[in-house]
Amino acid sequence: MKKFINDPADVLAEALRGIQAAHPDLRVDLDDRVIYRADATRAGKVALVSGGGSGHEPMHGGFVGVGMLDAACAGEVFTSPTPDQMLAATKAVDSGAGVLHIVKNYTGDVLNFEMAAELAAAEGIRVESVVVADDVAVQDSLYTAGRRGVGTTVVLEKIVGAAAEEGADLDAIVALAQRVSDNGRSMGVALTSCTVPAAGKPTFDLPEDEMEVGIGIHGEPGRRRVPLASAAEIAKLLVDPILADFDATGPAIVLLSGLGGTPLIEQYLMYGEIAPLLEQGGVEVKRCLVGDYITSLDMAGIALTVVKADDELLRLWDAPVVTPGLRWGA
Amino acid sequence: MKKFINDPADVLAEALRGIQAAHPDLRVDLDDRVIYRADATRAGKVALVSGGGSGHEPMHGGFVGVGMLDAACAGEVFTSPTPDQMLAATKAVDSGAGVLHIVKNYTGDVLNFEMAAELAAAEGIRVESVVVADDVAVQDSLYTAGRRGVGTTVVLEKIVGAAAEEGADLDAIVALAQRVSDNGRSMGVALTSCTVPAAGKPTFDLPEDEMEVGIGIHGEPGRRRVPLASAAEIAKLLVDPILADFDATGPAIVLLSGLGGTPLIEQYLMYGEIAPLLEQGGVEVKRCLVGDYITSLDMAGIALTVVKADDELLRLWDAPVVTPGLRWGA
Amino acid sequence: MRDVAGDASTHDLIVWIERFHDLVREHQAELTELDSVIGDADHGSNLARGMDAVVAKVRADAPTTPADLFKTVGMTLVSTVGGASGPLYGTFFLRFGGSAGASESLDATALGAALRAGLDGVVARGKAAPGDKTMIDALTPAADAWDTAAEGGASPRDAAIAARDAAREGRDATIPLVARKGRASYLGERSAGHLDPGAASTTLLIEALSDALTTP
Amino acid sequence: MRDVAGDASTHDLIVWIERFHDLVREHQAELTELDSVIGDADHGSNLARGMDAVVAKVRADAPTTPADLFKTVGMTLVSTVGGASGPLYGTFFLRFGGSAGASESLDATALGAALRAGLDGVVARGKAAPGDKTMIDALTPAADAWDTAAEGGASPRDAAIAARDAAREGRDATIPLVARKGRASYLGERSAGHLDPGAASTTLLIEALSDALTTP
Ligand SMILES: Nc1ncnc2c1ncn2[C@@H]1O[C@H](COP(=O)(O)OP(=O)(O)O)[C@@H](O)[C@H]1O
Ligand SMILES: Nc1ncnc2c1ncn2[C@@H]1O[C@H](COP(=O)(O)OP(=O)(O)O)[C@@H](O)[C@H]1O
Ligand SMILES: [Mg+2]
Ligand SMILES: [Mg+2]
Ligand SMILES: [Mg+2]
Ligand SMILES: [Mg+2]
Repeated sequence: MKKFINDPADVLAEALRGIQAAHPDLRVDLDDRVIYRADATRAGKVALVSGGGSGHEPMHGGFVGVGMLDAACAGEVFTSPTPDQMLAATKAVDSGAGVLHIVKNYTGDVLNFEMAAELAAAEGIRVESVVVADDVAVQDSLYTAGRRGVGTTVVLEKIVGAAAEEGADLDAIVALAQRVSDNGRSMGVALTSCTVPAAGKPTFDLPEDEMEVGIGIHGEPGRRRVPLASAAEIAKLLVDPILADFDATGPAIVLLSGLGGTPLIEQYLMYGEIAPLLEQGGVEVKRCLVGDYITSLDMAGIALTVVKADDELLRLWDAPVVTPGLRWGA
Repeated sequence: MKKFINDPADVLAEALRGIQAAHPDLRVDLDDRVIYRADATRAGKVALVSGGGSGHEPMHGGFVGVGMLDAACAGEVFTSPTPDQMLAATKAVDSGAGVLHIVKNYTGDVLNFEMAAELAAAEGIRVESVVVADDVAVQDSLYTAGRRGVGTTVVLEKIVGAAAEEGADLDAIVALAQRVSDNGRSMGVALTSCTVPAAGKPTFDLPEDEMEVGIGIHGEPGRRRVPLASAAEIAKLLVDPILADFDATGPAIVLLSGLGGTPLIEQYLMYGEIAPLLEQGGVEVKRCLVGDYITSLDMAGIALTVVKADDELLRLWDAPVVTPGLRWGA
Repeated sequence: MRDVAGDASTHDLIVWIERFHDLVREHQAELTELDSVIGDADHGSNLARGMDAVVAKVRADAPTTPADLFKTVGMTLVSTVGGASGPLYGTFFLRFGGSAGASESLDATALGAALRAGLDGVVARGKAAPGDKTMIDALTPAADAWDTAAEGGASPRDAAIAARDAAREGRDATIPLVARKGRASYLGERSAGHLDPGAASTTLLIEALSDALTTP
Repeated sequence: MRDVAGDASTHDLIVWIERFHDLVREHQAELTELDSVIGDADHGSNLARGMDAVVAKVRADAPTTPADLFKTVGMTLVSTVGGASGPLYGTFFLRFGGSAGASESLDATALGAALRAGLDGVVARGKAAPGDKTMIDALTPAADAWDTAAEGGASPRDAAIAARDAAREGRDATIPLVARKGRASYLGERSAGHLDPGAASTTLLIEALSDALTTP
């Protein structure tokens, strides 16, 4: 395993130290493993807490700051944080206006956030949750764990963060979060596995001439393994299932995220293939991001997210944001 | 070779198409392979032109925009662009106030920019050049090609871009650029080779238990191959040669850049190791960036840059910048 | 020490937990390996981290009733594991302890009831049904076998052996299943043909119990 | 067609360029391989891209004098290759053509002078000295051997053969050298033990010339 690490058991603790050193705008609680905005929540502002397993950086810690999250709980690599962390974060950021938990739809994340919400409620804090489940690679069904939460989370955290900054109340925030969540779809593909530090070797073996389609962000194999294809063909594998899943026509925010091991030149090349396909499908790309926003350790792969966005969502998207991972307008 | 590409010969052309699609603030000349700010150079503003081989994204195209470059010429992967491209860019952005060429010290870059400057001068454009040569892994000598230009380039483009935006004249810009260049030092290490698309296989083989120290950004082997070390040991391998090379005490801007295949969690972990070493060495980190800013295709590696910065350089660093790769203050 | 009827003392239950810790440590790589195939390669490290914390806490606290013991175990797992298994294992032990209560020694019926309570807690939290390819596919047959044995008058030791055998069968029966819960469900049909890591680890849990009750 | 004395016509020189193109194509992977070891793995693709453009242009333009031909070759290389080899090869041909001029046919002395002018251009641009482990380590002995042969009254064909042999020797002599110019210099002592890719490609250039002048 070739990684810039010391003891695999210390990866998270040491990465958090680096985040703290690099970002004076953030306050990192190294014991609870929570990343906070350095300033306290403004009275009356709804607070946003997210979190999840580590290995997806910049998500979520890199999205803490003005106009986005108030706190992010960092779990072990690919392992949801614990209710204790979430409770500590929730208590620390609540200004009395309530707290939104932004949860990606994984059993672990859902269960731990559920427990945390119960504990916070018991302490008199009003907590609401939104669960993002946008990965079209996974069949949606009442009888399963449902879809994974991936790229839409980033867009949601930005938009809802802007609304919270503007002073929207918790009910409005919940409704807005649900709206973004309902309007987002994602699809990913991987050329290589990633290596979980504690495991010490790639999660799966992928021959030189094959790739995994319908991959998540935890190094799990995808829905199917197919022969390695050209960028043009892969673009179709990403775009088609999204367009097939919902009516994507109209204005949208698009996120094309590398998964950690894919250089930007390839991401741009892929975006060059994807943009015309989206246009042909009636998607009007109003805003777009290309880069590493939600990753899967060192996986060579890429994931596309399309979030339908009306004028209000676009306005909130454009509002100022100051975080390590997303910054504009200030 | 596992890459998101079509024909290896088309990588650059297709990546440029993606950049164009992703960034309406930029204008991409697909024939000349130059990335421009969409708006014309303001009358009286000195224009900044950089460029180099591709495969280092976001550098340089990602640094075109308000407060930074006016144009970036994109060469083939790891191959300096040609004088034609540079001449076209120079002519397009000159507002009459002259043009600065920002050149990284590689024979190809220097020779091609030299030819371009001669051609531009013949057309009556005032062109000056600054050559960045900051890589302490390479011994500095009058009898060799000298040091490679790496991370200081990013810091220079930001600072000089701010000064140009403020209206500094060409002489002042040249002096400022030289000052940044003189005050920057870099050092890099690689855990894996990268794969040049046209070559189709890794540039060098590196066993599972070894790494290359003193690496550049073109996949060339480093100064020496040593056993794979811990993050703590690698941090010393990066910091020590920089501190040994010049008096780095005092305020500084620090850039820790992933080389393309290194996930952010590892970069932060490394920064957690590096920050205290810099502090012990008397470096006061006033500003810092951690992320992929100057890369080497899909290489797993990391490079540290320290640029000594007085109040004026810090003020220019903090000035607004709106580019795909660096953005703040607007 | 167990009494003549072989009822379980708090000490026996601490031995259970210690034994489970040993088994998790022993099989950590194997559990992570199973989780690599149809999950995210962390089940072994998750449980190892949690059980390390559990034994440290139990050794320091030296709980004197099953209720105390399992509250410590459950809370420690909830706050150190994370992932799906943290809340699920945590809930299992919290409910187990709630059922076992403060009694000094537990007979086969009481242990069976506690096991059932733990299982019900896991189902209530995780909403999995038998056949979904999760830990309850090992736990459910184990609890059923325990009850049958206890109803027939078996000692805790014999009930545990029956439960262990049933857990192993249930675990192996997860192999052909297509997962409907947990991460493996994302793989759809590709999840078939592989053992569920949680079913493997809960089988270790029941094996540990049987070990604890059979060693003198 | 060559005249009785074997002087080179513009046509011969076009054959040279075509032949160089063929050799570059044939050895493209090998050149990139050499550049992988002590450079950045692009020398083969750089020259192939440039020479592809050159032959396309030359075939379209059908130049009638050496001056025209080499201006096209040089300018095309400068504007399509980039890297170190673009300006260096470009300068070589521009200077070569400047020396050869508009004469319809070149004798051994004129060709030698053109070769020397090209070499001097490369040195003026790249500031490399012999022994720095660059293309001039093949070009310099080639030009020297040519001059010696020409002074001794050799035909272009025989001078080219002498130059080719000298280039090959010069190329091989780069192996033990520690590079002082180009990317290989970044490797310091590690650059020793490997052939310089530019010396290899310029040897192909001289080989192509000898081929062009020896085929009837
Ligand atoms: N809804 C559920 N109900 C019961 N058990 C579940 C459920 N979801 C997952 N599991 C169990 O959890 C195990 C995975 O645990 P672990 O790998 O530690 O967590 P994660 O899936 O969050 O990485 C699975 O093998 C499965 O047995
Ligand atoms: N200063 C120089 N003078 C002469 N030849 C040089 C010089 N620098 C480099 N070269 C030649 O150029 C070759 C490399 O060319 P190429 O790989 O195409 O360019 P780059 O080094 O920019 O990738 C080297 O092998 C060497 O022979
Ligand atoms: Mg997990
Ligand atoms: Mg090159
Ligand atoms: Mg798991
Ligand atoms: Mg090269």
